[in-house]
Parts: sequence; structure tokens; C-alpha cells
Amino acid sequence: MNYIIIIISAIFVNNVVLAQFLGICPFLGVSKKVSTAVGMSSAVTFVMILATIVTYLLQKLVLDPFGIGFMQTITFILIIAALVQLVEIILKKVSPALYQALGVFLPLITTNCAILGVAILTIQKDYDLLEAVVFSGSTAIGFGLALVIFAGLREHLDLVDLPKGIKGTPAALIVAGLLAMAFMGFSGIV
Amino acid sequence: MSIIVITILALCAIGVTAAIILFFVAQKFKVYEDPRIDEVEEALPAANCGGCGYPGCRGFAEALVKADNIDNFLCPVGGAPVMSHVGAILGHEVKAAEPTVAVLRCNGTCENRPKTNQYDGAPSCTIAASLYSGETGCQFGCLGLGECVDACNFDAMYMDKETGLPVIIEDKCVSCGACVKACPNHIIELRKKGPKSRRVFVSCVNKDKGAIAKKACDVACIGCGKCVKECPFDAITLENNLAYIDYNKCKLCRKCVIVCPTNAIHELNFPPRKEKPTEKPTAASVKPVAAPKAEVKAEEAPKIEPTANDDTTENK
Amino acid sequence: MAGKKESTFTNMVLVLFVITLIASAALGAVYEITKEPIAKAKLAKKLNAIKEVVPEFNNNPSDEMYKVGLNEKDTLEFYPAKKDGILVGTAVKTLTTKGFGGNVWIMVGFEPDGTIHNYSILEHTETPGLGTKMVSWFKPTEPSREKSSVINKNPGSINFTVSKDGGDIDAITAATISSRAFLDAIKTGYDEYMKKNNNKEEISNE
Amino acid sequence: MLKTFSLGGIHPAENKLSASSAIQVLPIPETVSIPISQHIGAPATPVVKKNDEVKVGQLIAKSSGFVSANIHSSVSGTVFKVDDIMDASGFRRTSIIIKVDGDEWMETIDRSEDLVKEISAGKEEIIKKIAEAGIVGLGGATFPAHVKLSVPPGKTAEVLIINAVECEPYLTSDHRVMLEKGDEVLVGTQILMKALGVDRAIVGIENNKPDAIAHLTKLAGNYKGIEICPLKTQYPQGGEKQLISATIKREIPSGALPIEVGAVVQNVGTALAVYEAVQKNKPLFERVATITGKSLKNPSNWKFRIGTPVKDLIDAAGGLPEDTGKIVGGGPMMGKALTTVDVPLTKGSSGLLLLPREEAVRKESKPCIRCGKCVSVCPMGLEPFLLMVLADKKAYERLESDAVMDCIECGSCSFTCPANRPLLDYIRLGKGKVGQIMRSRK
Amino acid sequence: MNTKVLVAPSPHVHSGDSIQKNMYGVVFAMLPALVFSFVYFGMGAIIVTLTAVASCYLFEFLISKYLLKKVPTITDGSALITGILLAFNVPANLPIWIILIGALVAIGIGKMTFGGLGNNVFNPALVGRVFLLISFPVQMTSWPKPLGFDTAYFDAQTGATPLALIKEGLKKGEPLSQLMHDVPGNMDLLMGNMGGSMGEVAGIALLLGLAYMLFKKIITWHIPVAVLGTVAVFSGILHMSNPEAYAGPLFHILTGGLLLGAIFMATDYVTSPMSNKGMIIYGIGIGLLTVIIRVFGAYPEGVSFAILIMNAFVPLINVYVKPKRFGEKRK
Amino acid sequence: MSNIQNFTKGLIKENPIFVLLLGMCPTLGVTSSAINGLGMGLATSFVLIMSNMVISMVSSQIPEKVKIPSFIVIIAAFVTIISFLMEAYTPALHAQLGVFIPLIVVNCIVLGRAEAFASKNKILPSILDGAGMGLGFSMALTLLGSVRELLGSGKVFGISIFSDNYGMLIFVLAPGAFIALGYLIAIINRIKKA
Ligand SMILES: Cc1cc2nc3c(=O)[nH]c(=O)nc-3n(C[C@H](O)[C@H](O)[C@H](O)COP(=O)(O)O)c2cc1C
Ligand SMILES: Cc1cc2nc3c(=O)[nH]c(=O)nc-3n(C[C@H](O)[C@H](O)[C@H](O)COP(=O)(O)O)c2cc1C
Ligand SMILES: Cc1cc2nc3c(=O)[nH]c(=O)nc-3n(C[C@H](O)[C@H](O)[C@H](O)COP(=O)(O)O)c2cc1C
Ligand SMILES: Cc1cc2nc3c(=O)[nH]c(=O)nc-3n(C[C@H](O)[C@H](O)[C@H](O)CO)c2cc1C
Ligand code: SF4
Ligand code: SF4
Ligand code: SF4
Ligand code: SF4
Ligand code: FES
Repeated sequence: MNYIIIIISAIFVNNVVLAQFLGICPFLGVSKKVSTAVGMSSAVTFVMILATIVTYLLQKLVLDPFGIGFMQTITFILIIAALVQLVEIILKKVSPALYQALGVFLPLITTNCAILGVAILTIQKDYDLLEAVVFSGSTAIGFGLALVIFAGLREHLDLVDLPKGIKGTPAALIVAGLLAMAFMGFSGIV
Repeated sequence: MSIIVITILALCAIGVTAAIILFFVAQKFKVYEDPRIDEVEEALPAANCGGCGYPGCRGFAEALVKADNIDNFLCPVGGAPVMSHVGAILGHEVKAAEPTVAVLRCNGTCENRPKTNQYDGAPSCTIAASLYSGETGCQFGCLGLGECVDACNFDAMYMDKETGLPVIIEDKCVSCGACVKACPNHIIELRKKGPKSRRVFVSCVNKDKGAIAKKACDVACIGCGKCVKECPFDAITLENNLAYIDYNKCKLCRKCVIVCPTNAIHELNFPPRKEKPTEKPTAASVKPVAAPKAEVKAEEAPKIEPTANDDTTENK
Repeated sequence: MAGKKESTFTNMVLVLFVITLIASAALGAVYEITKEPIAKAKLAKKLNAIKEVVPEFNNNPSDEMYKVGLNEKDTLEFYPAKKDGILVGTAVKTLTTKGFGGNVWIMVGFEPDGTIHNYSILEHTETPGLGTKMVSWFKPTEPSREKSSVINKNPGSINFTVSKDGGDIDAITAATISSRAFLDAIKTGYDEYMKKNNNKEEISNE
Repeated sequence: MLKTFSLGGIHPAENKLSASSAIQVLPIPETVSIPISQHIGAPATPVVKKNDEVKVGQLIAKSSGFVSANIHSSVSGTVFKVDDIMDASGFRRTSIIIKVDGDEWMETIDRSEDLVKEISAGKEEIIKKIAEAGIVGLGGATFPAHVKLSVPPGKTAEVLIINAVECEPYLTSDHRVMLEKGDEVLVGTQILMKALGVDRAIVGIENNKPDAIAHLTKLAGNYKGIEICPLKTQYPQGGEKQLISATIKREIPSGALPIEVGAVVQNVGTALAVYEAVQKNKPLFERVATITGKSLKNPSNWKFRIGTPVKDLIDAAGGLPEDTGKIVGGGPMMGKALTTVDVPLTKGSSGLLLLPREEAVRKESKPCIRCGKCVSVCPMGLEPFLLMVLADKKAYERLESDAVMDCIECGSCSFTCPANRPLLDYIRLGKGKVGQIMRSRK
Repeated sequence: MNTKVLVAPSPHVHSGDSIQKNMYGVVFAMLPALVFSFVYFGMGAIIVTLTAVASCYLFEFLISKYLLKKVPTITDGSALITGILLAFNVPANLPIWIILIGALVAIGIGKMTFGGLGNNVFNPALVGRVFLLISFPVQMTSWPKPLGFDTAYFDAQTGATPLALIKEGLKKGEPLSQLMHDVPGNMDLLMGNMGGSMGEVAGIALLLGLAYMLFKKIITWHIPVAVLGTVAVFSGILHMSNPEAYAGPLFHILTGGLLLGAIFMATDYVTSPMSNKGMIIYGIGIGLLTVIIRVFGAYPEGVSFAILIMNAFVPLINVYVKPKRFGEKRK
Repeated sequence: MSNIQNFTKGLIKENPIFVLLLGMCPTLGVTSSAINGLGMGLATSFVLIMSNMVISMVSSQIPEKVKIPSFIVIIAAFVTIISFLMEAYTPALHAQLGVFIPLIVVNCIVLGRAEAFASKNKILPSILDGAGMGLGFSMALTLLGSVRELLGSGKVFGISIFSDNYGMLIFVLAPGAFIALGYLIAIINRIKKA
């Protein structure tokens, strides 16, 4: 039951993008086409779970025992950056097809605050490892859901004659706002 | 103090381990790629913000390397300087070509070319052109629905309501050719801008026989060939009842303008001419206000940019 | 770029090493320097919270703090405030899990007989503009809203629930859930407090 | 439940004003202008020159390829010139202009009215005769009939479908032909069956022509393998794909021809022309057309010689009404607006519709309100609203993947759209562009 | 001929259908519900409706004229629908200034920001409504009593909707069978004998509107049937699994704005899918989300959110759920 | 480019939020009030200036391949430092900004400026660039915070402008953040055009 609550909460109720404001840059940047949005979401899911596991272990095995919890930010980001690069390099060699589909989004992920944010939140929320994995996975799915819906909306808006000042980012933001408003309907479910 | 030591040890250990792993993995899993991608990536800010719409700076770099033309790409972080740097790497420098400008080769104003029917379909020249010959008797001329104007991204064109023809604002035209491509009747041509923007050209594309052309439009080229004979530089050719002036051969002597019986040949941006006071009212409507004849019909003349004394234009 | 180091293995590791070295040294140093002020700030915060909810005192309640486990995860903290050695009130850090957005932590001050002296909200995730109104709702300044006040009321002697549920306290408009949670937190604190106090009294009586 | 096609469809006001008017014969004009391109495919090559004498039915332009058609003189007289004249679209097209002099027919043509039921010609000969007679589809597409009858190797025809739907509002020429030339049409059908080697033919007629259904049903008893199939009145039932779907419940896949599902479709008028060509040796130089319009004095049906000016037909029906705003060659849904009445009638002229101005003028186009009505009426299951936007935005790849090439240009979408959007105008544009792209890819 | 002949591509005739006809048809279909609301809520309803409609018109006019610099197209009737539906979705005693904000948000943010009729992605009236609900929860959830109402479940001045009542009760741990005594019976629900927003109370009037719109072919059956059917099935399953915790299907259908939403708001052309298949998916989505939000969420009422959330899916539905093409192999 | 330009360009012409659209998460996440916006802006500015300074000093010594990791470490160090300082001296604000403080590390502006500007310029221009960008960022955040606070609760910097009964709660919540920023950018676009 606990896991179900974590999942529903992370996907719908406290959606990373729409309620927590993490990962807005890729949300706005990589949402012009549904196909790219899908690729980005898969890449984020993969990296987010991986990063959460690694940072979780780092926290529990290194930072906590040595009492250097204040090093969290710097070590996490270092690890995430290295991890992303590692995944990218390996993917490029091992599966060029997968790299084409996912790998191209990888560099973008280092500076996606959702990854670091989730890594930090996992520690803050005091999850155990399994919970942490479930949490990061469903957060990523929530990210993907928002991203794909949003990309659909933007593809639609591309075919529409928007007023001049609104076209582009303002329209995207306003749509995101209305989407966030609609998602508030989920509040209280958990 | 021990905390500092631990801190240093831990972080250095993590950093160095990461670096070593990365290095070896990078060696082991090396993949060949277009080296220009690396070069371009280097030129980019590496913020990986996705602002360009591509998945990260590398994704953008790949797209840039693949693209034939990087005019429509922009890195919002680096801005124009970075883009020109990228352009330099990829060899997309703008070739310093002779400046050209869009020229409308139709003078079938509402007055010169009576309408025979009324078009009631979707407002698109291409649609009208694929349907029929247009609202007038001339099957070659401007359809007046302004597709070229819509195509222009530089606000360099507008439709003149009175004449029903598009007008090109020379100063704004960057000679991108979008209008040329847009026009289904191939009326717009990119011609050499000429010294002080002076140009002479046949403002007609009608290939009908003289009588038919003349009947459809007062200022049509009737293919009489007088200009061909007149031209001292062999710049004019006559094909399918239509004269055409080669701008590479034309020396802007303007003799052809005078002999044309229908005023189909236009001169632009020339200083007022003393001789030949005989009035050709219809031609005035597209000639610059500076031309002497224009005064007669000043009211009816469309708003044409007074470019005659324009110093900014290229002076060769 | 002239003078740029090449990307050889040693260079890479070396540079990264030096940078992490300096960075971590700087970090550790700053940590050491700010450790004190941070601890102080945290303490001051707590003291302030205590000061706000109990009558004037002159001991250090933190020294006499004791804890009571509520469930496997959460504990209540009790801070006895004494003036010249006499107990004038106890600040209780209490919580409820029934908030709209999750747990609500409240510092509530009880006078020795259990009357509420004052409270302050420590942590909560209630909706801004709705649940957040609890910060001041239950200590109104206007006499007309007396019925929504908890100040100077004793949870033991009145029906300490919202009027909607038949109680004596008016809930925050449109935030009944938060109101219930709020009262629940205080009631929890009160019950634990009374339990402890009665025990103590019994002990001291002996 | 009457049969009908599987998707979409509309029911515009039928306005069959001329349904009860018997076919009249239009007087032969003083000159005729016969364009050399009256069919889909390569224009024919003129074989006469100025001052040549020609007879009715004489070959004057020869088919110039497989998909092309012979053209015959519709009058006797002298060739005045072979020159460019303005066609219905205002473009100049080569035509053969003949000054009429009497009405002398080629001797080979059997001018008697007798019904010849016996089909003596064999399969090959039939097709050859049809090709020689210059017969093209008279249902509107003017596709050379002999090409359609030459079933490509590897495919077999199973059934012939006679398109007697005449789903276009106003038009009644096929209706009249069925009533007045029922037997000829059925013999023509038998000839076509023989040419295709099929033993089954279905005549699809919408049930707004009950008299034609009754008449043909009665006659069909005398002919083997011909079924009369009444259909629910719904536009565009006459579309080839729709008719096949309605009659034999098969759907032609995207991009394929009817033969893919074993069917060949021919119009009733074509069947009549085939009868005349094969049994009477008469090439295609005259046909029946409807002239109609709400303000027209005398909506009626006429047999005319090809090349007759449109003006003559209008005059015969009582002259051009004052309020005419649009002259449409064909029906209101698929016909082509004419710029002038000084153009000749051709093989493809099935009717002439004079629309009053207020009915013809288009209303202002508004933004799409995404009501989906265009989607639900589209007989091809397309999304016209989307195709229009894509065509306007030049998104040709998406146009192609959204099956723009399937559009049969029936106009149901534009007809229905409450926002008066010129959907088909843009879709046609997109179709053209995508077609070009697809061809260049090959 | 004094005027020149017209030339245009085919087709040369038009059905005569127009945006206005459809829009005013919807307005006509809403009349019964409007009359009911006037009767039940009296002056308040009239004031709210008039304010909402007038301000919607005003804002549309001002924005299109002065901000977008387009010819205002307020005659098309869509602002009228938005206004009426906005009024239908709020309590009949809502302060006028809040209605004005609602109208500004509905028209300004919900519609004109995207360029006006036909371009918006979210249902304008619902954008306005939900914006108000989140911004002014107090005022937006104080339902006035319908006239002549005398059941016992009201506070002094205002009443709760049956759904809110049940939600509150269940949260407190009371069994449903107990709670059901307090809420009106099904017949009362159908006739509008309950607390609620203006337009949602009279189920019978809304159904009348549905019949009219179906008859006039303004809308098709797909969306309303999909929404109502899904709610019935889903809430039925829940109800059977635990009758003490989950109310039955009929109750769910007749209470709250479900009928109003399914009939008038989910069917909005602009913000619903284009193909029949798409409409059914969309309707099912709305039905599921409605029940989920009602049963598990914080809000007692879920239709508005459900419709807005599914609005967001519409572009995806339109891209990935194509109508059945002619000649396509049936699976 | 003069030093003055280096400084001023970040304010309007290349404003990181309104024009470059970078660092959106903190922009939206912490601006529920003006003071939060300002606090976040200043914290980010500090990191920007310091990291720009340090990076411009050392970048010539850093091999290409480890450029990004090195920069990140430098930035992260400053982020952690500002986090300590805030926790010590402005604990309330630190609590309010929460997880967004460590997230300054991944704020695209910081790394972006480090790469695009500081690594290629001398110390002084880099500092000015950082300061300008930081100020632009702070201004934008404060503006957005003020707007949201005003609309949401009738206050600006905690000072009541109108009764909070008229406040629109949605503006302090997530949807309001997007919507307010959207319209702000639209207005700025419009002003820039005019
Ligand atoms: C987004 C959202 C946030 C809410 N926040 C709170 C809250 O913080 N506290 C609360 O008691 N109720 C909150 N509610 C309202 C509850 O869902 C519920 O309607 C209310 O508490 C019922 O109380 P009432 O009977 O006083 O209206 C919120 C509702 C929504 C939709
Ligand atoms: C380019 C082209 C090639 C065709 N080839 C054949 C063919 O090989 N066999 C055939 O039976 N019909 C062929 N057709 C005829 C079509 O099937 C169809 O009958 C014709 O386009 C008229 O149909 P419509 O009036 O419904 O448009 C062809 C048509 C076109 C345009
Ligand atoms: C929308 C549409 C409607 C049509 N309506 C008719 C019709 O009513 N009668 C007809 O004979 N052909 C009609 N056609 C033409 C047929 O598709 C087809 O070309 C014709 O029946 C083939 O016969 P033909 O080659 O003998 O003309 C229509 C075509 C389309 C695309
Ligand atoms: C069947 C139908 C339903 C409609 N429903 C709504 C609605 O729920 N809300 C609304 O603002 N407008 C509605 N409209 C009006 C109009 O479509 C709407 O304002 C557009 O979304 C504005 O672009 C409706 C129109 C029709 C035809
Ligand atoms: S489209 Fe290009 S070439 Fe034509 S007028 Fe505009 S700028 Fe000049
Ligand atoms: S020049 Fe060509 S594109 Fe421009 S209005 Fe005339 S016909 Fe249309
Ligand atoms: S014209 Fe084309 S798109 Fe329109 S309804 Fe007919 S087949 Fe469909
Ligand atoms: S019928 Fe017209 S308004 Fe309706 S969806 Fe199609 S194009 Fe849009
Ligand atoms: S600031 Fe860029 S993803 Fe969060």
C-alpha cells in the first residue's frame, strides 16, 4: 500500500514538473514534438532511477558514516554528472540504436534539476532503498506524463494562429499553468 | 579539524575515481563521429539547457553539422556570436554575392487589366492558379491574392489595394527568394540590384500573341520586338511573344523604355529624364515619384518607397 | 585557446584532483566556521518558539526536555518552563498526521493545569491561504471570534472538536480538515502532557 | 435498410429540377470548337489541318498514347483552323475549329434506331472498337474506357458495376438516359461484361429515381447476369470506391484501383456510348447533358454535339437568368466553375448549372471550431480540418501520412463545415503537392 | 450581366450550417436548465447569470478589439455559452466581483490567449470555474439553499452538496447507509431538489437539453454516453465491493455536475477529440477520473477537473486515434 | 564589449529569465512571495559572481575533457557555502527556499555563464557578467514574486496593498506560477516590440 501511495503521489498529486517545479527547463525545451518528448522521458526515467540508487548508496555508505552530510550537494552532482557521461559513452558503443533513441538526451539530463532534486528529496524523505527506487521511478513517469501531454498540446498549438506576443514560451507557460491547474484535481488523493 | 580531512579525502576520492573510470570507459567505448561535431560542440556554451529545442548541446551540434543552412538555428545562451562562430566552423559564411532584389514583373493593375470574373475561392494564389487563369483575361499575370506577401518573412512586401498588385519595399528586401518560390505564376524575379538601385526590366510575363495580350492588359508586352532592335548591347531577347532583359548585359541606357509601345518596360530609381515629355500615363503608376511623369498621376500612384536618393544602397 | 592544458590522462586526473582538493578544503572550512552559528540559530529558533507559547521563564527548558514516543517514528518533546524553579508552563512539541497535506508540527504551551497558553505552528504542508490560516486563526484578537479561539481554554474541560462535529471550536472557513488536524495535535499533546503530569504529581505526592 | 457505402456521406438538397424533362436534341451550331484534350491522359494529335473537309464521326485527332483517346468530328464542314482557344478555365488550349456545313455522317455509322441485341464482336474487338470510338468515362472523370477494360495481367475482374447513381444534386442526364435508352444501356452493359469476361453486372441506382429502378428492373429480366441494385440516396454514392463499397461491400485499399477488389465501374452514359460504338459503329461525338438552375426558365436535358458552345445550350433552355452568379460545368458538388459562356461543351460535360448569385457566393470563412463534422462526413475517413491546416502550413510529410492522397475531392467536407472553411480548396492543393513529391521520389 | 461571374473551386453549394446555428442551438438546449435554476435560486441565479454572460461578452469584445486587434466576433454565440456555463458552475450567491474575475479568466486566459474561438485547448468555462474554485474556495463552496428546501442537512445559511456531505461523513467514519438517509432520494436528485451549483441541480432539464442537441445533430452520442456509462460501471464496481464506503452508480450520475459536464461541457467541440473513437476514449477518461477524484480525492466534485485533464489529452488522442480510414483492414 | 555592457546586458537585453529562459525551476518554485524571490536571486547571484570569478581565473589550466566536471565542482562548492551561510544567518529564508538552494548547482544560468563567458574572459568582465546576470535574475525573480504575492494575497514584501480576502489563492500555488510568468513574458515581449 505504501508503494502505491508513493507511486500515485509522485505521478499525479505531486507531479515533479507541475507541482514541484523540478525539471522545468527540459519540460519547456524538449516538448516541441511528442516523439522527442517520449525519448527524453525514457532517458530521464533510466538515469533518475540509476542516479537515485547510486546517490542513495553514497549517502548511506559514505556521507552518513563519516558525518559529512553537508557534502551532499557537491558529491551528488559530481556523481550524477559522471554517471550520465558513463551511460552515454557505454550506450553509444553497446547499442547505437538505443543511443539514437535515448542517448542524445543524456547530456541534457545532467543539468536537469529533477535528477538532483529527486536524489536529495529521497534522502530527505528518509526512504529505504526500495522505496527510493519506486519513488524515483514514479517521479520520472510523472515527468514523462507531463512532458508527453505537454508536447501534444504544443504540437496542437503549432497548428493554430496564436496572438503574436503569446506565441512561443508564454503560450507554453500558460498551457503548463492550466495543466497544473487541472492536475490539482488530484490533490488529496493520497 | 578532522572533519576537513575527511571531507577532502572523500571528495577527492570520489572525484578521482570518477575521473579514472570515465577515462578508461571512454577509451574502451570509443566510437567514431564526425570530428566537426566535437568542434561545433566546443563552440557551443555546453549549458545543455535544451533551449535550442535539441537534446543538449551535442544534439544541437549534430543537427548543425547535418544542416545545409544554419540560418534557422539559434542557441539562446550563446546568441549570435556563437552562431557566427559555428557558421565559420562549418563554412557557412555568406558569400559576398552581387546584391539582388525582388522585382515584380507584372503591371496588370486593376486599371490596366480589366477583370472578367470574380474569384471566390480560398485566398491563395496557388489554389487560384491551379483552378484557372485568374480574374482577368491574362493567364500569366499576377493573381493578386498575396501569397508572396505572406511568404515574406521580412515585411518587405505588401499588397497595394488600389492596384491589386504586391509592392516590394526594396530597403527591406533581403533577397531571400521566398516570394519567388511562393508565386505560382513565377512573376517575381530576383534581379541584380544595380548601381544606385537602378534597374530596367520588362514588367510583364504574358506569352500570348500581341493582340490577345493587349486585349487582356493595356501594358502587356506584345512581343513587337522594337526593344530588341533598339538595344545597343543585345541585352534583350524575345521568346514566346515576350521580351526579356538580361540584367548582366543591360547597361541601363533606357533606350528600350522609350520605344516600348505599351510601356511594358520599367525603369526604377533613375533621376528625372529631361527628354521625351510625351506622357505615358499608365507606366507612371509604378515608376518612382521622382520621375517627372509621375506628377501627372501622383494621386493614383501607389506608395512606392522613394529610393531614388537612397545613399544606403550599394553603389558599385 | 593558447596555454590550454591538453586532455591527457594525468592532466585530467591532476586537475580534477586539485580542484576537488581545494573545493573540499574550502567546504570543510566553511562548514567548521558556520557550524556554531547554525547550531545557535537552530537553538534560538527553538527557544523563541518556546518563549512564544509559555509564560515568562528563566530556566533553559531545553536542558530539562524529555521525550515521549507517540508511535514508532514520531516523538513528542516536552520543555518545562520554570520561573525561579517553579513550573509556570510546559511547551509541548506535538504533531498530527491528519493534516490536509501531511504532518503538522505544533508547539503548544500548557499552563500547569492544562490550560492552553499559546501555540505556534512549526512545520506544516497545508495549502497556502486555506490550512495555513491556522497560524493565527485559533488565537483571534477580535472578541467576536472568541468561539474559534483555543487560548485560555482547557482541552480537558470543553468539547475540543470543531463545531461541525458538535464541538466548541469554530473551524477555519473551508478548511475543516486542517482545523480538525490542528485540534487533534493539541489534544494529543494535552493527553500526553496530562498523563505525564499526573504521573509526576503522583510521584511527587508520594 | 437500403445499401449504401461504409463511411460518412451527406445528403444535400437534390433539386432534380429537370428529372421529368425528356432528352431533346440541341440544334447543330454554326461552328464547333473541339479541344484535343477532353480526357485524362495525353492530348490527342490533330490529323486534320486548315480547310480540310470533315464528316460527322470522322477522326480528327488521334490518340497519342495508351492513356489517351481519339477525337472525332461532331459535325460536317470545313476545318477553319487548329488553334489555341480559351478553355473553361481561361487557359489557352489547342482546339480544332470547324465551320459547319450540312450534316453529313460517315457512311460506316449505322444511323437506325433499331436495338441490336446480338453481340457479334469478340472480347479483343470490343475493346478495339471502344478505343477507336474515342470513348471515355462519361461519369465525370473522362478516363479512356478501353484502358479501364484492359485488365492488367495478374488481376481478374469479377464484377462490372454500372454507375447509375447520379448522386450530384440537380443533374438528371443519366436518369433520363436510363428511362429513354434502357435497353441500349443494358446491351452496352452486356458488351462491357463480355469485354471484361465477367458474368455478373450490378447497376447501382439511388432510390430517388424510383421510375428508373422500376424500368430497368423490368428490362433486366431479359439480360443475363445483370442485377439492379437500389441504393440509399446519399452523396457521394457515385464515387467509384463508395459505389463498390455500397454494392459489393468491398473497400478498395488506399492507393489501389477498383480491379484490386475485382470490380470495374462504368457510368450508364458510357454503357450507352459503348453500345453505340460497338453495335452501331458510332464514335463518341455527342452525349446528353442537363442544363438546370433554380432561376432558369426551362431546366432540361439535351443531346448535343461535342464542341457546341455552352452559350447555345443556355439559350436553348431559355437564356441566362439575370441573377446568375456562377456557371458550373457539372454538378454543384464536383463541377467546375466557368469564367465565360464562350467555351465549348466536351465529352466530359454532363451538365450545366446556373447558380443564382446569392446561393453561389461563399460565406466568410471562420476559424475551425473543431466540431468534427467534416471528419464524420468524409467518405474516405479522412480528417479534412487537419489536412487543410497541414496543406496551408506546407507540412507535406504529415499530409502524406495522413492519407491526403485518398481524398476523392467529393467536397462533402467543405459542404458541411459550419465555419465555411474552404477545406477542399486547400486539400486539393496539398494533394497536388504531395502527388508531385511522390512522383519525384519514384 | 452587370456583375461578373464568380469562379471558385468546387463544391459550389453549402449546407447552410453555421457556427451560430450550433452555438445558439446549444443555448436553446440549456434553457430548461436555466429556467430551473431561476426557479430554484431566484434572484441570485438571475443576477449571476446576467453578470457572467455580460462580462464574458465584454471581455471578449475588449480583448479581441484592443489586445488582439481583430474584428471582434462576439456574435457567434460562443461567449454566451461560456457565460451561461460559467454561471451554471458556481453557487447562485457568488459575489459579483468573483464572477467578473471568473469571466475574465475564462475568456481572457481560457480562450483569447490562444487566439479566440476554436484555438483554445482547455474548456474556457471550466478554466474559469476551477480557477475560482482554487482561488476562492470559501465562496465557491458555500451553496445557497434552493427555495422551499427543508431537509435537515444544512448549516444555518448555506448547504452542502450531496457529494460533499457524503465525503465529509465518510471522512469522519460514518457508514454510507447512515449518510444516505440525509441526502435526497433519486427522484429529488433528478428534479433538482438538492444543494449545488446553479446549472447542475436539475437532471431532468439537462437530459432534455441532451435530447434536443442529439435531435438537432449538434452533438453526437459518443461523449455523453461514454462518460455516463463509465461512471455507472466504475462506481457500480466500487459500490459492489463495499456498499458502506462507496455510493451507487445512480447517485453518482445524478449528483454534482456530472450530467451538466457530460452533456454540455465535455462535448465542447473545440476541446474534445474529432473522431468517434477518440471521443469514446475521451469520455471514458472523464468518467474514470471523475469517480477517482470524487471518491479518493480532496475535492468532493471531480467532473470539472476530469474534463480539464482530458482536454489536455485531446491533442494526443487526435494524433494517435485516427478515424477509421476507408479501405483500411478492419482488425 | 565594454565592461558596462558586460554588466547591463544581463538586466534586460539578455535577461536570463525573460529572454534566455534559463533556470526556470527556481524561478517558478520559490517565487510565491517577493522576499523569497529576492532571496533566491541574491543567493544565485553570489554563486554566479564567485564561480564566474574563479572559473575565469583557472579555466586556462583545465583540460577540455574535465572542464564540465571541474566547473560543476567549483559551482557546487559555492552553492554549499552559500547554503551554510544562509542556514546560519537567515534560517527562515533557508527553510523557505528548501531544496532549491542545492539546486542552484544545476541552474543552467550558472553553468551556462561559466562556459559561455567566464571560461573565455578575464576576471573583471567575468565578475561583471556574473553580477549583471545575477542582478537580472534577481530582478526577474523579485518581480515575479511580487506579482504572485500581490495577486495571491494582496501583499508585496509582506506589506498589505489590499485585503487578502480578494487574493487569488491560485497565484501562490503551482498553476499561478506558470500563468503569471507566462503573461509577464508576453507583456515583456510586447513592450520590447513596441
Ligand atoms: C487544492 C486544495 C487544497 C486544500 N487545502 C486544504 C487545507 O489545507 N486544509 C483544509 O482543511 N482543507 C483544504 N482543502 C479543502 C478540503 O478538501 C475540504 O473541502 C474542506 O476541508 C472541507 O471543509 P469545509 O467543510 O470547511 O468546507 C483543500 C482543497 C483543495 C482542493
Ligand atoms: C493515372 C490513372 C491510371 C489509371 N489506371 C487505371 C487502370 O489501369 N485500370 C483501370 O481500371 N482504371 C484505371 N484508372 C481509372 C480509375 O480507376 C478511375 O476509374 C478513374 O480515375 C475515374 O474515377 P472517378 O471518376 O471516380 O475519379 C486510372 C486512373 C488514373 C487517373
Ligand atoms: C465524389 C464523386 C462522385 C461521383 N458521382 C458520380 C455519379 O453520380 N455518377 C457517375 O457516373 N460517376 C460518378 N463519379 C465518377 C465515378 O467515380 C467513376 O469515375 C465513374 O463511375 C466511372 O465510370 P466512367 O469511367 O464510365 O465515367 C463520381 C466520382 C466522385 C469522386
Ligand atoms: C456542444 C457545445 C458545447 C460547448 N461547451 C462549452 C463549454 O463547456 N464551455 C465553454 O466555455 N464553451 C462551450 N462551448 C462554446 C465554445 O465552443 C467554446 O467557448 C470554445 O471553447 C471557445 O473557443 C460549447 C459549444 C458547443 C457547440
Ligand atoms: S520574400 Fe525575400 S526576396 Fe521576396 S520581398 Fe521578401 S525579402 Fe525580398
Ligand atoms: S505575384 Fe504571384 S504570389 Fe504574389 S500576389 Fe501575384 S500571383 Fe500571387
Ligand atoms: S473532399 Fe476529400 S477530405 Fe473532403 S470529404 Fe471528400 S474525401 Fe473527405
Ligand atoms: S467541419 Fe469545419 S469547423 Fe468543423 S472541424 Fe471541420 S473544418 Fe473545423
Ligand atoms: S532550472 Fe533548468 S531544469 Fe530546473
